[in-house]
Amino acid sequence: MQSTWIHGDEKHTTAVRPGSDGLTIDVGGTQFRLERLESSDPGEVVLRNGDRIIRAYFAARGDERWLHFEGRTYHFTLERAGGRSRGGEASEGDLTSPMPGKVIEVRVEEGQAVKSGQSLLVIEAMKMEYDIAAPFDGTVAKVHFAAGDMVDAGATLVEIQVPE
Amino acid sequence: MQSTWIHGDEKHTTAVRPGSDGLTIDVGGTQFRLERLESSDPGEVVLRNGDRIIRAYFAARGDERWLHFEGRTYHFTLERAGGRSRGGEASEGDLTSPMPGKVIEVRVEEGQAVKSGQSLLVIEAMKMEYDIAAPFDGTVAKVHFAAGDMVDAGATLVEIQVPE
Amino acid sequence: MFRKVLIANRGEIALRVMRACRERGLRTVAVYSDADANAPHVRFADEAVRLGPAPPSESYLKIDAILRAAKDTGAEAIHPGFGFLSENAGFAEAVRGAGLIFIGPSADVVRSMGSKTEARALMQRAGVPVVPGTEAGADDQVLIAAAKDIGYPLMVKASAGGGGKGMRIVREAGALEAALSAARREAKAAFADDTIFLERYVERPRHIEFQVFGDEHGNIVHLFERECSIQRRHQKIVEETPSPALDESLRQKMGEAAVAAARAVGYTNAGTVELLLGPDGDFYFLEMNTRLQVEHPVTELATGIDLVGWQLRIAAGEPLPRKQDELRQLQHAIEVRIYAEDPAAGFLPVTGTAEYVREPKGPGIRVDGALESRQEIPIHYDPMLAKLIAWGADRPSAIARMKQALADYVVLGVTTNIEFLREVIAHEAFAKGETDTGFIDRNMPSWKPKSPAPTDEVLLALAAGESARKSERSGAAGPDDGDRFSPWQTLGPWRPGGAA
Amino acid sequence: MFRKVLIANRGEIALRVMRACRERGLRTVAVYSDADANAPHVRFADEAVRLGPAPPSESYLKIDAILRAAKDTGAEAIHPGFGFLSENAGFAEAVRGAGLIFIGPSADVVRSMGSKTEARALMQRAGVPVVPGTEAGADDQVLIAAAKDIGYPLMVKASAGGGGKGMRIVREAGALEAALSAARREAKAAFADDTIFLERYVERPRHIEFQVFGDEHGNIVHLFERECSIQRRHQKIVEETPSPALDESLRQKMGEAAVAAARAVGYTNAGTVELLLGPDGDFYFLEMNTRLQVEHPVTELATGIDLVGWQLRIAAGEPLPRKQDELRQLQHAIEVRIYAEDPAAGFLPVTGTAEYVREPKGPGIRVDGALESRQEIPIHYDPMLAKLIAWGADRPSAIARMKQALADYVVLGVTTNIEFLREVIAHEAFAKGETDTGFIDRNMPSWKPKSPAPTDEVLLALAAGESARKSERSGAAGPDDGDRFSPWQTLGPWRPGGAA
Repeated sequence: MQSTWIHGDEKHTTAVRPGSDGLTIDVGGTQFRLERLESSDPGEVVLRNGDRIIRAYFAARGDERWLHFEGRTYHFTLERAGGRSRGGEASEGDLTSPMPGKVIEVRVEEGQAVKSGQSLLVIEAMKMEYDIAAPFDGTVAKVHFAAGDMVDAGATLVEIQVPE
Repeated sequence: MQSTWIHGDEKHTTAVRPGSDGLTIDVGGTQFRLERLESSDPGEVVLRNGDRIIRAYFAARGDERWLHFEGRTYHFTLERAGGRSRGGEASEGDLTSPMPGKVIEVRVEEGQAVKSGQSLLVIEAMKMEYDIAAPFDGTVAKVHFAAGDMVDAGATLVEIQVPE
Repeated sequence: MFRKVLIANRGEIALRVMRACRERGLRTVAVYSDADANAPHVRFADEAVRLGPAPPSESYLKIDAILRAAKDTGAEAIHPGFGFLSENAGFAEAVRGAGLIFIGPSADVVRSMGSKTEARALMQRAGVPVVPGTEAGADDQVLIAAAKDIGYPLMVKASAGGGGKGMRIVREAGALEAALSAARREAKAAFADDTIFLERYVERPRHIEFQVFGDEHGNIVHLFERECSIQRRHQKIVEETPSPALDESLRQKMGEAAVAAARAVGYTNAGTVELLLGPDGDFYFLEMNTRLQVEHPVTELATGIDLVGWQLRIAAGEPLPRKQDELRQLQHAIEVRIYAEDPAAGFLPVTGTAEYVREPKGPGIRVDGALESRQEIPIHYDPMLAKLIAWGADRPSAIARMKQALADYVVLGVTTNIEFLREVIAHEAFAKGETDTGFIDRNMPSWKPKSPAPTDEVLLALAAGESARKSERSGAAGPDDGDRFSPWQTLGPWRPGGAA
Repeated sequence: MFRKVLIANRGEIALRVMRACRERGLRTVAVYSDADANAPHVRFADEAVRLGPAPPSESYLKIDAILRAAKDTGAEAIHPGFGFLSENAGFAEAVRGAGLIFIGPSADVVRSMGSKTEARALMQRAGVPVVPGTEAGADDQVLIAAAKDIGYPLMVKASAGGGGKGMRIVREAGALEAALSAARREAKAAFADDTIFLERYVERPRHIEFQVFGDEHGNIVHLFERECSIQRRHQKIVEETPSPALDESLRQKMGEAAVAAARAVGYTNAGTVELLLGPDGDFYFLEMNTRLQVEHPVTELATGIDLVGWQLRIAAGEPLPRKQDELRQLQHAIEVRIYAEDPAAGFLPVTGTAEYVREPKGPGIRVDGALESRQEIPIHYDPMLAKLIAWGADRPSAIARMKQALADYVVLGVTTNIEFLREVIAHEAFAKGETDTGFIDRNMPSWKPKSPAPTDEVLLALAAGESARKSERSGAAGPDDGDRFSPWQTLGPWRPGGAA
């Protein structure tokens, strides 16, 4: 079973060939012969590679995968045949709402030039106000909400044109 | 779904009728309308009966069922259609080995009358000697093992005739 | 003692209170909103009563519904936990009015301490030092004038506020007006009350609070301090005791002030006196929390005292189990708060589903949590997922255990502050005890998670996990899984069990 | 300090030692038999090496294989845990001979304390009181003669014995010969050595042991007592500290005797001096265990000291972290041992599969275990499944917590002593502290589990569990389980999650 994984802006390909007494996994051209250890914890992935024990924790949702190993959590997205993958990142130019909430104030208008870190709008959620700032310099191409609007997590709030 | 359960020497019958928003369970002729609460613990059984919360833990093996409720563990055996059920209790007259081990000494012979509590044979397991005593008065009908024999857990060691 | 207790709360604190009740053979009644119909605190209780829809205003804040639930189930006492109605004087009054026991102080105490300005005045009369500042209720012009005397930096605070809501630091006169309006707007939204006031802002202060306890026989003791200086957005995320900043004499002075504060209002049951400690050793009364504190476990582990157990006994009219000189700090304990939030994006709360959760365990580790695998994080409530507490014979061993426990804490599917907390605890400034409220801004500005490229071992585990998932979804069962019921039965080659 | 530790053991103690290593950043190496290929201690380690087939003689007792594993993995130190090779002088010698650090005392100390008779002689010279009795090695005629002087009741004990193996109580001369032959037979089977001896049997005695620690700089301290009097088949099942039988002066006398015993043999690292305490307050040296004790957690919780952590530091040559006057009993702790055994059938060990396991949790509760759902109990090893420890500010609160924790401890599919232990802890004689070694024979003779007829609620849960099982086996998935990987996905209506 071959899969391609998107991690940040890198891609990694793995191929698994299960055998009777273990499995062979190909990572970036290198082959590993591994043994699986049974666990009563369904999220636990334990592999033996020679003497070395690899213990990790795994979860999936849609095309997203999470893997916890040695205190760090890695997030991957499974690349679909078409190359398009559900639940992928928003394109660099869009500013999405990190949380559901209510727009209190819009501080920019379309066509306006903004500097990185400049406050674009204020969202209220869980009784706190959150300042949504521009992640980079650019020009406001579109503002999708007005003060008073409710926004969902992940909703695109503002589109910013990045100067070429 | 109707089931008959053997608990000790009693029998209990339950019938379950799942509904859209809960389930109806018949216990000994009484009908209960219950709601199931979802749990991330696959062995946990939580029911709401009005305000009352019933939280129990459930496991099964073959025809055996275990249920833990309010600090007590109950053991049931599912009665099969034929009435016969796998893994049922041994008949009162047989004395089975409670554990795998080695017979060290046989202290009775066939035909001999024994009193409740009298030592019948000695089994060694885990480097300890265990005295197998008669659970009731009777006559030794058959001795299945001799000193030096290995015995499995549940193997019938001695058959004792109970005086009618 | 009463025999049945209703817990007017949810999540980990509801579980914590229920455990204390069960140890004493007391029956427990849970209340819940529609968002919590299957929540851990509901499944853990002996009885459970629905309050209403998810929003707190329609469920956990509905006094009449809670009293009806108590009446219907025959509960004799109500524990408010923290948050929600725990510091609502009207609730304490209504509970007692209904002939039930309120596990907390009197309504009058809750009311007077609920207003920062009244509390401040009370403390001044009791001789407890307070931070220079203005009375509340003045309009902006008056405040702007007063600001000149107080001097900068100063803080704008909401009179009814708490947990940083409606708080603003102002460093020069120019920024004052904008801050006043923002603070009033937040205060109105949060508390339907836009009364604000000003007070001096102490640079590099520490937040030191003292746990106090009073009984109905006039006895009052303190159970030493908790340092809660490490905060983000004015909310605590790391708490510990003993505080690395206190020596014995300062500890005694502050403890006496805390007891004096409690005595001044005739305090009963559990409370916390929050003090601001300056680098010079001067300290000021901040506020008094008239309830159990989120961070109470560190005091339990450091002193060996079961604080919730004491709450129950005192509410039943018993005298304090110990005198001041019978209380000691025995060990060092640290707590961190696990939040569903994104520390790399201004600590914004996040929602979503925790697909998989695994709590750390072992000697010196305690987890107070109500988070389970496959659990959705409801947007309606505080995004705190759990509290992780580590303790040991001394501060270094508590820190070592906390580091490892945070590395072992697995929450997949939703962003948390676990990795951030690990770096806080591992920071040398933390090891040195340099834990004033500026810790995070100074030591971890614009923090981002290191996201190293996955190693071969990470990719091997990912591939193996994915292939197990595939065989699971194709429903392949392991050879001898025959007639056994097991949730893991369909995991294919992943048959568990310690022995072959 | 060394950087990689091999743990020459299995089960919960291997996990316990690995946790202590990980807190200090030390890498861990597990060893395992074929029966443990997937065991928790293997999955928890950084590296794991197979020793051989299931029987201990072919795996956990194979010194050469263990040393090879250490060499292959580059481990610098070996922790023996308890049982297996932990009190094998040859092993301690071989480890050091291979240039590795043995985390325990010197081989000479292990050897001399390993022989009850040599230990007894040593202690007599050191002025530590011993029980009147015979030397070992005498033949039956000599023993029968000596029995007259010692008087009845007396005990027949195996020279190489321990844990009650080869022990017999004889109450009158007539029964002596039979007891001698049985004891020799058991001793030979257990230790390939049928040397036995006699000693006076103290009526209603208490088993009081003191935890001692020595470093390589000549310092020796004790960490107070553990009372382990409640035993079945001469094996401990309940341990606690402080002992309800000791007052300060007796505690000090016994502590000094324990330190004298350790000093007499130049003891290093962790050890335990077992003493027999009579109702009259007289006490006698029983034996010294030259290793970590199964019940070490109660001392950790009562004193706040991490005993395994101290073992590692002392093995690395560090001095004892604390002096005697810096050690105190801070809290009360009780441990019970959970066994796969049938208390209603002479506490016979049972084997089988633990289909479902759920450990209790909460404040004041610690579980040291390696038992998981779907785990087979291997017949080859000690049938102890886990240790449950409860602690609190005083004995009554520790007891209350233990009662509740035992009620919450779920092990389905295999018979355990959990219900029996619950009745022990709940017994009024236990509450009164009347815990001599006769406790069980006197208070719970021929105990049988109450097996009440199932209530309606039990049958409702049974029926609901069965119907969930059926829908699980028919593979019905919950509506919105669509694309989510989850072990619970096939549980049909049983979708988890705190929020709807």
